[in-house]
Amino acid sequence: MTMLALQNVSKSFGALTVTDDASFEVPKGQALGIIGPNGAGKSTLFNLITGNLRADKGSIHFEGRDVTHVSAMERCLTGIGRSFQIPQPFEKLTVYENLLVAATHGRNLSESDVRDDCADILERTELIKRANVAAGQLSLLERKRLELSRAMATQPKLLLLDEIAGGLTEGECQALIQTIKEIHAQGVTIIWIEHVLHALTSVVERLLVLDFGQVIGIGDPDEIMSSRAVQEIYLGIDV
Amino acid sequence: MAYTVTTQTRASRITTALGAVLIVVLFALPFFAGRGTIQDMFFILTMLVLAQFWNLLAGYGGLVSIGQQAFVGMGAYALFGGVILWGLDPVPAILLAGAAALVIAVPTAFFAFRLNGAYFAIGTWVIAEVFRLLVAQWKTLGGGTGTSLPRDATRDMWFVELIKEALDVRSAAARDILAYWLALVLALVTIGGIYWLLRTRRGLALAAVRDNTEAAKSVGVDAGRMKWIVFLTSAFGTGLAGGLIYMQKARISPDAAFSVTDWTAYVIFIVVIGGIGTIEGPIIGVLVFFLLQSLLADFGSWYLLTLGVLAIAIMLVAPRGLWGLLSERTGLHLFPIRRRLIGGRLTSSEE
Amino acid sequence: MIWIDTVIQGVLLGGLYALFASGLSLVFGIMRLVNLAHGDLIVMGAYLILVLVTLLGLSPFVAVLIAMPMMFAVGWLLQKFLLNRTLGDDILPPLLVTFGLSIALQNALLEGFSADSQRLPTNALTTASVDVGPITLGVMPLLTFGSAVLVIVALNQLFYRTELGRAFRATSDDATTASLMGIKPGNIFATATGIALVIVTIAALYLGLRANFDPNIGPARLIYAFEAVIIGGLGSLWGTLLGGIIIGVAQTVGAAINPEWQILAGHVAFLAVLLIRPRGLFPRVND
Amino acid sequence: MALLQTTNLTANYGDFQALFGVDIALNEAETVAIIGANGAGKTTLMRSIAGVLRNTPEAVSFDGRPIGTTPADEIMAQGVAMVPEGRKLFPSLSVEENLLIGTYGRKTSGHWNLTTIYELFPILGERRNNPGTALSGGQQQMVAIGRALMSNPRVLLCDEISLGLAPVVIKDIYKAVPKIKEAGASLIVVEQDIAQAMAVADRVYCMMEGRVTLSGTPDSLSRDDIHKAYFGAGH
Repeated sequence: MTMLALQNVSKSFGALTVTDDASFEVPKGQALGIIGPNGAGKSTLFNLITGNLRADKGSIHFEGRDVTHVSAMERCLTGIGRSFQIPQPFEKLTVYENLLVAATHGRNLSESDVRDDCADILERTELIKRANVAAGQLSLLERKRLELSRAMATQPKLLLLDEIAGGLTEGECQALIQTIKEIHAQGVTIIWIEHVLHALTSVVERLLVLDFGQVIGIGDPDEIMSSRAVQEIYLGIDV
Repeated sequence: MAYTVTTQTRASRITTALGAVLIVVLFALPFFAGRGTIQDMFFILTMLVLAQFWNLLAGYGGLVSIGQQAFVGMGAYALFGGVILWGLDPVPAILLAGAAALVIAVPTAFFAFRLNGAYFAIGTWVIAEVFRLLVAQWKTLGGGTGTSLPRDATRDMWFVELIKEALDVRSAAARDILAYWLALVLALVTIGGIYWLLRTRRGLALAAVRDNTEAAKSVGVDAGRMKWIVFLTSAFGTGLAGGLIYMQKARISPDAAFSVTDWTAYVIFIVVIGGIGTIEGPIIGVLVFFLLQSLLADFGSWYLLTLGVLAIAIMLVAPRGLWGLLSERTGLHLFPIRRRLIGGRLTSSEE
Repeated sequence: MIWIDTVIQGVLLGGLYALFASGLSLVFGIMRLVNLAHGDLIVMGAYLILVLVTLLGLSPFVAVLIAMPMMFAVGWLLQKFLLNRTLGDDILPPLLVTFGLSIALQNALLEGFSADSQRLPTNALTTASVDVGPITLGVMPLLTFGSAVLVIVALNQLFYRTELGRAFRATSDDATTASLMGIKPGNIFATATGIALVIVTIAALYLGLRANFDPNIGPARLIYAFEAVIIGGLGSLWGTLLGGIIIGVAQTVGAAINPEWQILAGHVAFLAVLLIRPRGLFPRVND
Repeated sequence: MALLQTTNLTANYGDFQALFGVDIALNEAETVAIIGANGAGKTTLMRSIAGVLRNTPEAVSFDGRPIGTTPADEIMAQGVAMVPEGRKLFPSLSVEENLLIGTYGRKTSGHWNLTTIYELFPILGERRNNPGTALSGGQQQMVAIGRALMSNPRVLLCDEISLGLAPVVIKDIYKAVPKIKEAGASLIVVEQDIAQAMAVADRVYCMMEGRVTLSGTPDSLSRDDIHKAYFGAGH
């Protein structure tokens, strides 16, 4: 069953086309990685899927329903959860309250209904000891974990992760990969943008390459990584 | 072990206890205080209500309005209209004042929400001016020169006779005491209501929208609806306060009831000086404001000049206001809204 | 015929409102700052001219030339040492600081000049009128309108023909990148506010010549200016002139129907535009 | 004494440390490349040198003077110009105005002026009156380079000038680098595109996670070394 389908989606800012006729599908339960150089339009593609931006052309279907013109808030309620590339915690709220907002509003439940769920997520993402600390005081790793936790608190069917491993040490990165693997193992569909390639390839089943807003390739991670297009994009072209 | 959530702190338990004592003292005040004190307290309490609602709007909702005088004025005029035209008793007419403010808040929001940030601020001001000019056309209520509450309406007001007998005072003093008690109830309900709102999941959403609107939308918060809720709530409360203030004054004119200085500038200064975005801030602010007014009352415009300069200085030096400075140093919160998760794997951790 | 006369008077009145608004528009266009003390600064300008006229026995038209550099300095210092400190993502500090400034300024003027209304001395020229066909036009309104057009032409020249204008636009686009070009954004902002106050001084001249003024009339001028800016579209100077004209015509037409409706009609015109075109008539593309 | 150097340079965004004691040097008439993956701290390094981020006075020195706390506009006036990441053209300015604004803080006669910039990038001459943002990515990059050159800088900082450009366009842009060197500027070129950077540089620094992990001349570094310094061990 198809979880998410993009058909000929385009988005421009003035003269600059940042998403150019993108089409692809993500089956339910799959983890898809998205790679591409800086400025390739990866985050824009995410914003189009989550509804933080609206597509100029094309359509986006989620679980068979056309969500092209649905707001970010409603898409969250239908089961699309996201993390932001630059962590965007609610700084004055505590870690627990950050999750509470997501859990109560993202699922329309009362605080007491979701208390144990939130605590459970915080245990899994190893933030439980920091539950009562204001999010503004967290370290980078903790902020990344909070991004992940908050997205999880909406109980998404589709989880979008935007460069969640960037800027972490190798050990921190491994711990985070483990957490993401566990979430994936529970059947959550994942789309993950990442520059830390070994983190990405250790989780995803399929890889999509984006350049100039266009889908250059999509398929088996090993094949994609050894393709000439990716070699050129990542290691440069010979003059 | 299961998790539980609490918002209480030791300070808040002490506050609750002291607050209960304070409330009893305040209710009992007319039994031992003079008429001047009662009038001062009425002024402090009504300004506190206006300040709490502006703070809800700007400090929590991010909606910086300079048009709160629209709701004070409309509320006041609705009360006068209800009393003069329909023969209502002034006391229940206060509810009419709130309702009228709520009614005009809908078109106001419809226009003002089309403007962002600073333009929203002046937009609300323009709309308040429109209401002032429209009300000035209302000839049965005195047009531009205004009118007074009919003598028999104020004389026969609910509870006045009761208070006269119980406290053995003249009817003018009894009306002041009645107004004071109503203001006290309004202030307590306002503070309690706002505190309650902030502790619900809507209050949490409000804080989330204030911290980061985009992220809030992405976790399912309806940011647009939060704006409406906050705007309408604060219009309703401001209208009630407006009705009450003019019930006590018993005389109204469009220029006074829609005064930007009296009903918005003062209120903004109170909140900024005390500390925006907290319940404690306006309480501190209104006390400082009253103190300054008493000290500088004889110096005319120097008083407002000082207030303006003080507000500028606070905004630049201590943008979280006096209460912000204090709570930053001491970690003190009299009205804690922060939920703390306890139990489970947190049992061993320090409180 | 009377209606044509009314409309023309309204257009000319619009020139005055455009003068009130140009400074506001300039400052907003460059640094996204809405100065709530703008109206009070106009009134302050009028008092400054009055003081110069009284002390030095000058004609208001000469006094304004002395007042202009003084007001430039006031604007420059105000921006550099006070308002620059409030710029940022949070809209509260600039709003509250300029609102505090507005109240402080009003009351400082009250303290200095009392609440009595004042007027700049007029002479034969300023009370004269000319006949254009069947319509009689006051010299003063014509001068006002001409000055408004001149101010806008001059501002456009400054913006699009000079190095300073380039720096204004570049800083407005992206202050950090502008600093990589050797531009000091803080000084650019100070200069912009200085220029805005020069325009304010011109507006003050006509304010004081055409009608009485007192320390409390600033906020109403701010509102007219604000309405003109919003109607015209943020950042468009010609749009601001048109916005001023729309307010002016609405007011004179309103007043012709019922004198009490003058101000109200202007506000209603503003709300109508807001309803139909919330971004104004000539919105800037990249806002 | 190097023309420009950083000494134990650190940088933080809030509590996030982006640079950990970075030491790099640029000599007169030299071109230095700084390579590394996204998030390695390259752009932070450039912003620190250009004065957008403040440091301790001695963390950055230019021509023997400490400039670590000097504001960006004064550093530019001393002769350090930057081509910022993402081009950052001014949308309200035409192509020619974008170039002219490059001289605002430093008017030094030298090789570069409107005429020579239009010789370097002829397409800009043709489109001089267009808004800068109406150009293609490659042309915008040319404007950004031209804008920085207009002040005849002694040091030119180029931050990811190949970013988001097609290979053929990148080649075009890089053709200008030797001419810029010839006209007398020293360059620091920040690149993700290793091949490009190696081709023009006299020396290379590789950065990872806020630290310099490798440096040397292009010939002395094997592709394997770079691969390791770039992605970290283990991949």
